[in-house]
Amino acid sequence: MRSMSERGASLEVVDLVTTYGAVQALNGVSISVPAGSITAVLGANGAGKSSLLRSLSGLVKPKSGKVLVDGQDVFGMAPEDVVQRGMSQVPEGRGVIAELTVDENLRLGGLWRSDKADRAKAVEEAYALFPPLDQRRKRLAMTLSGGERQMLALGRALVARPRVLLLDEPSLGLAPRITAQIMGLVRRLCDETGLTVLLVEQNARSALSVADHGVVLNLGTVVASDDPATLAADDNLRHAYLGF
Amino acid sequence: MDRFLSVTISGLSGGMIYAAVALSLVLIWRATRVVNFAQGAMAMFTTYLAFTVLEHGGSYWVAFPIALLTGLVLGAFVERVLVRPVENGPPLNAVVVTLGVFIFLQGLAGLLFGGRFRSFPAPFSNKNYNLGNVSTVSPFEIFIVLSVALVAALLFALFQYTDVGLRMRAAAFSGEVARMLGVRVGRMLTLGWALAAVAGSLAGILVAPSVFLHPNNMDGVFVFGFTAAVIGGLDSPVGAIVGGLGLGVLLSYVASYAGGDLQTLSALAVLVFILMVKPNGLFSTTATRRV
Amino acid sequence: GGGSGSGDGGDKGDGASANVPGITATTVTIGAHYPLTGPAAPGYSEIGPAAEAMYKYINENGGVNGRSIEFKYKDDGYNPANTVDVVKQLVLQDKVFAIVGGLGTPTHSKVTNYLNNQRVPDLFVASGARLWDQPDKHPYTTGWQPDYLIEGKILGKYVKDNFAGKKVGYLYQNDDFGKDGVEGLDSQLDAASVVDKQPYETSQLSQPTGIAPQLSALKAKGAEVVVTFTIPAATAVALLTNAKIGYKPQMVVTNVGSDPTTLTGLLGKFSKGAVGAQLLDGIISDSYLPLTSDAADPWISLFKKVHDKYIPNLPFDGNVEYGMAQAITFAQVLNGAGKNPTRQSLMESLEKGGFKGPGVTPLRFSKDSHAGFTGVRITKLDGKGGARFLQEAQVTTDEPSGAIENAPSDAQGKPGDDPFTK
Amino acid sequence: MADKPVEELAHADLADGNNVQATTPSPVVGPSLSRRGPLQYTLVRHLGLAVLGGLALLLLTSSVSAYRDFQIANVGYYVVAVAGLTVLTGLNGQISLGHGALMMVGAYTAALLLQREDPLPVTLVLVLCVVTAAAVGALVGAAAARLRGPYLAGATLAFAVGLPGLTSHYSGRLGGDNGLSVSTGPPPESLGFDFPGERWQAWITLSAALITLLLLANLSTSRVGRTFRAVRDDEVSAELAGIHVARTQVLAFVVSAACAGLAGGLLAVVSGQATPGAFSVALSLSILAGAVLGGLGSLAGAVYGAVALVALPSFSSSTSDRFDLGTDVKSNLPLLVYGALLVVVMLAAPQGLQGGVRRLLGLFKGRTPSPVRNDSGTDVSVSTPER
Amino acid sequence: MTTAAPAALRISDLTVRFGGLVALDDVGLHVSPGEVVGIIGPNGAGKTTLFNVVCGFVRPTSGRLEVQGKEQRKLRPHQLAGLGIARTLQGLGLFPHISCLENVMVGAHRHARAGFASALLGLPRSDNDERALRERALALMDELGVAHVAGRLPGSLPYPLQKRVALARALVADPQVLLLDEPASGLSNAEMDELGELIRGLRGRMAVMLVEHHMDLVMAVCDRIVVLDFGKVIATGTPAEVRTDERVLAAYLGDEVDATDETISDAVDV
Ligand SMILES: Nc1ncnc2c1ncn2[C@@H]1O[C@H](COP(=O)(O)OP(=O)(O)OP(=O)(O)O)[C@@H](O)[C@H]1O
Ligand SMILES: Nc1ncnc2c1ncn2[C@@H]1O[C@H](COP(=O)(O)OP(=O)(O)OP(=O)(O)O)[C@@H](O)[C@H]1O
Ligand SMILES: [Mg+2]
Ligand SMILES: [Mg+2]
Repeated sequence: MRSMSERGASLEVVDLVTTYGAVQALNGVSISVPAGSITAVLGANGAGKSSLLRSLSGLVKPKSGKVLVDGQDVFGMAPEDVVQRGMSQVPEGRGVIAELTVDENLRLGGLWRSDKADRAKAVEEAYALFPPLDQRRKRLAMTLSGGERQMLALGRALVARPRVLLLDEPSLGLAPRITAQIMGLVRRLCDETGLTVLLVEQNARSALSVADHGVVLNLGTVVASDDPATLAADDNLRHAYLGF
Repeated sequence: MDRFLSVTISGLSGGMIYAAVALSLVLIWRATRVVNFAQGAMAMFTTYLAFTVLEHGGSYWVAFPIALLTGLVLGAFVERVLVRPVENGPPLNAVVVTLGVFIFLQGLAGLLFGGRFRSFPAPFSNKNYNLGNVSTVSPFEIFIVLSVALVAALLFALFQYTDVGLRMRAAAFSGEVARMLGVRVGRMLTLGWALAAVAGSLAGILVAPSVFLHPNNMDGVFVFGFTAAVIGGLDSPVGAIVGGLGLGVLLSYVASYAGGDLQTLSALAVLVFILMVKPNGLFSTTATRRV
Repeated sequence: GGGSGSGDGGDKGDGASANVPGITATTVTIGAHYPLTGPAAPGYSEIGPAAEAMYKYINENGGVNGRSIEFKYKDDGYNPANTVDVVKQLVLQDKVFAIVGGLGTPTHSKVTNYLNNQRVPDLFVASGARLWDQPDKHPYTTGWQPDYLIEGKILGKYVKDNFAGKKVGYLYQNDDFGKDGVEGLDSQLDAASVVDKQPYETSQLSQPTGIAPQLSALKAKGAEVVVTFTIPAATAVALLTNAKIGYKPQMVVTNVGSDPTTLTGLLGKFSKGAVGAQLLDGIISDSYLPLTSDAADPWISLFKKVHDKYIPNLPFDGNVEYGMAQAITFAQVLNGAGKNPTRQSLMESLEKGGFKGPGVTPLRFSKDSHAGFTGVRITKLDGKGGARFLQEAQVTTDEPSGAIENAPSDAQGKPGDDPFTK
Repeated sequence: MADKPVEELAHADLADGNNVQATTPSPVVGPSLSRRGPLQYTLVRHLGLAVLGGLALLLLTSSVSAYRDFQIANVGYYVVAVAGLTVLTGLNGQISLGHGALMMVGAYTAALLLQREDPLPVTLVLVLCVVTAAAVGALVGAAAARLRGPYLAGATLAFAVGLPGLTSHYSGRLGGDNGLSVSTGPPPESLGFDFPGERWQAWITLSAALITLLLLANLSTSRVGRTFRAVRDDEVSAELAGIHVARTQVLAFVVSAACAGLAGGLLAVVSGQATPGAFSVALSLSILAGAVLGGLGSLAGAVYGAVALVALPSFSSSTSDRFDLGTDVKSNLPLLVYGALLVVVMLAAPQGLQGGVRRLLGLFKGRTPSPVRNDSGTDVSVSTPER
Repeated sequence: MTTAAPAALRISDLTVRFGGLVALDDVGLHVSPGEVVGIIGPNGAGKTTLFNVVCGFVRPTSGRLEVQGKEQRKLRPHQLAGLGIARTLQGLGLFPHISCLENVMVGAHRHARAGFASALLGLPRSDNDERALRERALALMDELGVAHVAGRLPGSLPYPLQKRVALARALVADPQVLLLDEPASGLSNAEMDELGELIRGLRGRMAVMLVEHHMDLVMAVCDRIVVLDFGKVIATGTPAEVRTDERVLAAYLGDEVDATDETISDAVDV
């Protein structure tokens, strides 16, 4: 699906601290995601998962720490610059631009890239991936169903041809079959193109099923970091943080 | 019949001015979701700058681009320095800031250029051509129509067909999502204001020969320009043109056949009527999903 | 520095000047309100500075009875609510001796009751409405300029006498100014000769279409003489519209809207080449003051001197002349109020009358009349920004039926008649 | 909890989301549950405050000069107008650029009634101002309920521009551009022979302002106020909760218009006139500016805003009076300073003056902007985009 | 389908078109009092649209809607509360700028008695009313375990708590029919279990219509399930019946149902 020249990049997070006023959302988080692999970030509600992704992508200014994409520090960069370093985010809860059409939303994803021909190609690939979108190209995104919007958000992130993809609860509101497909797709992209993925999921089970590595957050701190099977087998962890 | 024709024609050429103001408001609305109450005052101010050039012996064709250029700079400046800090606050804060700018610019213009009426030249003759014994349009009016139509067409194309236009709209609708997609939202907002101010300046320099130049010369034009924009649908440049022309003709008919005192009331009546039928203006997209 | 009087209305009887608001041993403080900003400001905003300049000149010549005149004028933006505010501020806070030259009918009519209740002299309201001449009801209020009815009558008679048999149309502002003027015109002209009367709104002037509909209508009706009660901007718009639609009637324009300097300024750069001051050629108008273009007139040269000294940045036009001429009349009235003027003695001085100043028609203040000038003199504009008088000054009364008579020829005074205008 | 009512006044009517209380976790239970005795009644608390305020104002008005009293009288009717608008815009989320025209309705009502041979008592006249303006407000509100954001702004602006046109169309009755003069007679004799008229006027407008604030405070702490806020925040959810959105919006408009009508009547009484020139678009815009400057949605803010509307222009003109400047500069400097002040206040105090006061009060509470998830799932602080 | 008591909600022959798109195609279903009915189907199948028709947000192109046996022709959303219907939205739909307690109190407004006049005058009648609403709201919030956040703004709360507040706002009206649109999205498995408990507790008290993509939850709490695909009802039946329906598996479930039984170690090898 993508040329091999655009290899995935490794993501390195060191001691990241993020606060909202008095609320400490991230308390020195360190995570390392090797290029071409999937790391699942798990944790209860309010653990700081979304805050982690938002801090990485620049939507929230982190207080201190380091964020390295392929060794390049993107800490504290504006989101528009982070995107250009090859790291894209699918925000929690869809984040499509309701007043634009499906097609415009998708095209936006690739606008920052200079390769026009490939941009168009990437949009068509997204349509191929999500047929419901293909049938609704000219419709305003606000008329889409919840699941269709989620597809649009995902498709749009892929149009950017990111090297690192930050997924915040991609299965939110998706039918089980689509969820399975998407997980499969993410896995395939990693395997085939070397995409690097940081995957936040409520649904720990399905996240761990595709991930190469798992990290558990609680109150803004990493409380566990291991391979999926070990995490899933840890009863304490499961009861305390993963809820299954 | 003569009279009807000439009333219609003068309504259309006046309407073109409203269209230009409406266009500038539509642009700012599309670009930043702010209604710029300072638009008229900004146009007035740049027209004064053009006037100063003329005073110092400059030619109209030097003054004209200078007005548009300073409009560009002024628009960018106001957005960057004054509106930017309140853009993320409650929406009405930006409105009050633009009100402040509006009052400030009127004061500044009075202070720098004096309060009195100034005449402002038209670049072409304003004597009507005669068709038989019907007096029709003047070369200057043709110039008005052409220049506003050109600017409108360019801006429409910019928004609808170019990447920059798409970026600008994305930035306006949802700044945060747009940034996440690599759009330099700040720049887009500034660009939107700058372009809008150019359209506004165009209106200012085109209307000045008819209403003279003074610190309040755009007040009335602004109000009807805003009305036109709302009638057309604030999101639609085409709507701005149609709204402007329609309003111009209407006002001309009312002044001619019913009396000038009914002009504002009839504008109100038409506005209310149209909004009752189409609450988001004539050219709005109606497909909205609420849940 | 203001007055030292404590209570308001503390000017009963002939008490010492120390107790009179606005009066000190060396100064007399007076006030006024004008639109200095806002849509009504152009032109009118020059009057205050011009009057102030003349007061400064008078003060330099020793003032009036040894006191210098301090003139505080404030901006009301032509908003009557603001007028009430600034006038109260002048009376209560600045403790002015009198209000002199407050401008505007809608504005000033809202403070006359207050000023009369407070017994504050309210002289020379800058408006040609007929409201100010009611000595019974408003003993402290007076007009100054001729009212629009009188002007309409004299213009109407001129048209009737000189354009007999021609079709006449009116263009007038849809308010008291225009309507009073029309009443005056109608009292003189045969109804049959008047083919159309077109009112316009001032709000139209700020729209691109302007008053073209009205002029198209007059043209369609075939009016050969168009008499206008228009403000200068409307006159200019009318002239330009006529040029645009190829309409060439004889224009007869009220004094308010015919100041050549203002009009030349408005028409000057209007359009490349073609138009400009020459559009003014042949316009009939009227005036009660000397013509600003008449450099030989001693008053005009005095005004010009004062203008060049104090307010060189303002154009030397009818508004400036208006403010200066009013200032001179006030100085004369104050002079007549004695060494220790009181509000009462000021009004008495006024009602004694007999003032001769720049005016070319007589100022006829008396116990029964607070009207001021009661006549005008017909003028004709040339195409070079100048004008000349056509015939003798005429006076008439407020009654539509009142006869129009020639004014006495000695109505005008000379600079230097008063010590302070040397 | 003795200081509770005072805090309530400071936070006026618990107006808006971003107030300190709402973000602080503690006081779960509203005031009246925890209170015993007479203070548990809203009316008692608010009335008590109004009486205290009235006494303070009595002292104030009696100790200043006549001109200051006149300015205070002006503040009084501005308070009424701004408070009414803040209910509409702050609590209910509808913008109006047409309140100047609604004030005009009140002013002309007052003028026409007071012009009659045997005029009605002023109080009754003011009540009738409220009634007529409310009726007009119902009409405008019914149209407005269909409109949102800038469309509403445009329509109400056209209303503000259009309505004064009526006066020249019916110039016989309404006096055209010159409008109508109003005379309200001297203060009652019982106050003494030389009781300043300005102080009497201040008393009239301040009483009206206190009553207005009292009623609006009652309203906004009640279920009706909550309904207003719910509609402002999310129309769809409000409908689902059984709220008739359009009717609520009309109601808010009527309440607000009634205030505007009262303010207009008071203006007519204070400045002795009803004139189209006094009710220009500029008035509508400055009332809105007052509401935003003070802090939208807060009644205390309405008071600050009204004071600012009187004080800022007066301040800027007296400042520029102090210098000996050229004519053009002298006439225009106040305008320039006023415009600049509007911008500066907005930049310095985005939550309005009331927000500034709150911030001072809550300095140690560490108030943070509260994130709010909107429909598209992105976080926005404080404002939801206009729809 | 001929029962003595009328269905809490009955929909027949319902069709909704948006331009060329058929969102609902001749749909018929009913919910009996006290019954929990699940509506499932792929994304875009028309589930939310179905709710929107019931709530009066969308006018059907054709079809019939009955509430408690009475046909509703021109239903407007604000009438729902009066008809005893409450709904949660697919998003959250909380009022962002008022406290959680007030959010819930808004839901209880149908129980209020005092009118505009007593509110304006601040009469004790209005105070009493407020107190009653507040007590009612707090009681329910307590029941749902959110009483401790009553004074906070919704936006400052974790998502699941916000969802509960939204649910409390719907429940506080004491509805006879409750429409839940994806109440479990964004919840962890444990929280989902709690939600399941809660919904089960509602069974018998009111009719519930549940749109959800989390099959464990749907299977666990529903008496009956209706499956939509491309706007058509493709299956109805008990959870057990639906779970094994060929068409449902193909259109919607994929192999998710099996996956619920898989252990993680199995899944990792996929
Ligand atoms: N903009 C904000 N301002 C203040 N506090 C915030 C903000 N965003 C998040 N928080 C708080 O920070 C903490 C972490 O929130 P975050 O959204 O990162 O959690 P999460 O793990 O993504 O939870 P969820 O599963 O609900 O998405 C929570 O306590 C939350 O209330
Ligand atoms: N107002 C509208 N205009 C146009 N199309 C619409 C509108 N509302 C819904 N649709 C379309 O109707 C279809 C059904 O939408 P609906 O929201 O009911 O789906 P859903 O079953 O709730 O899906 P999801 O599980 O993804 O939330 C979708 O394809 C959607 O795009
Ligand atoms: Mg999250
Ligand atoms: Mg849905």
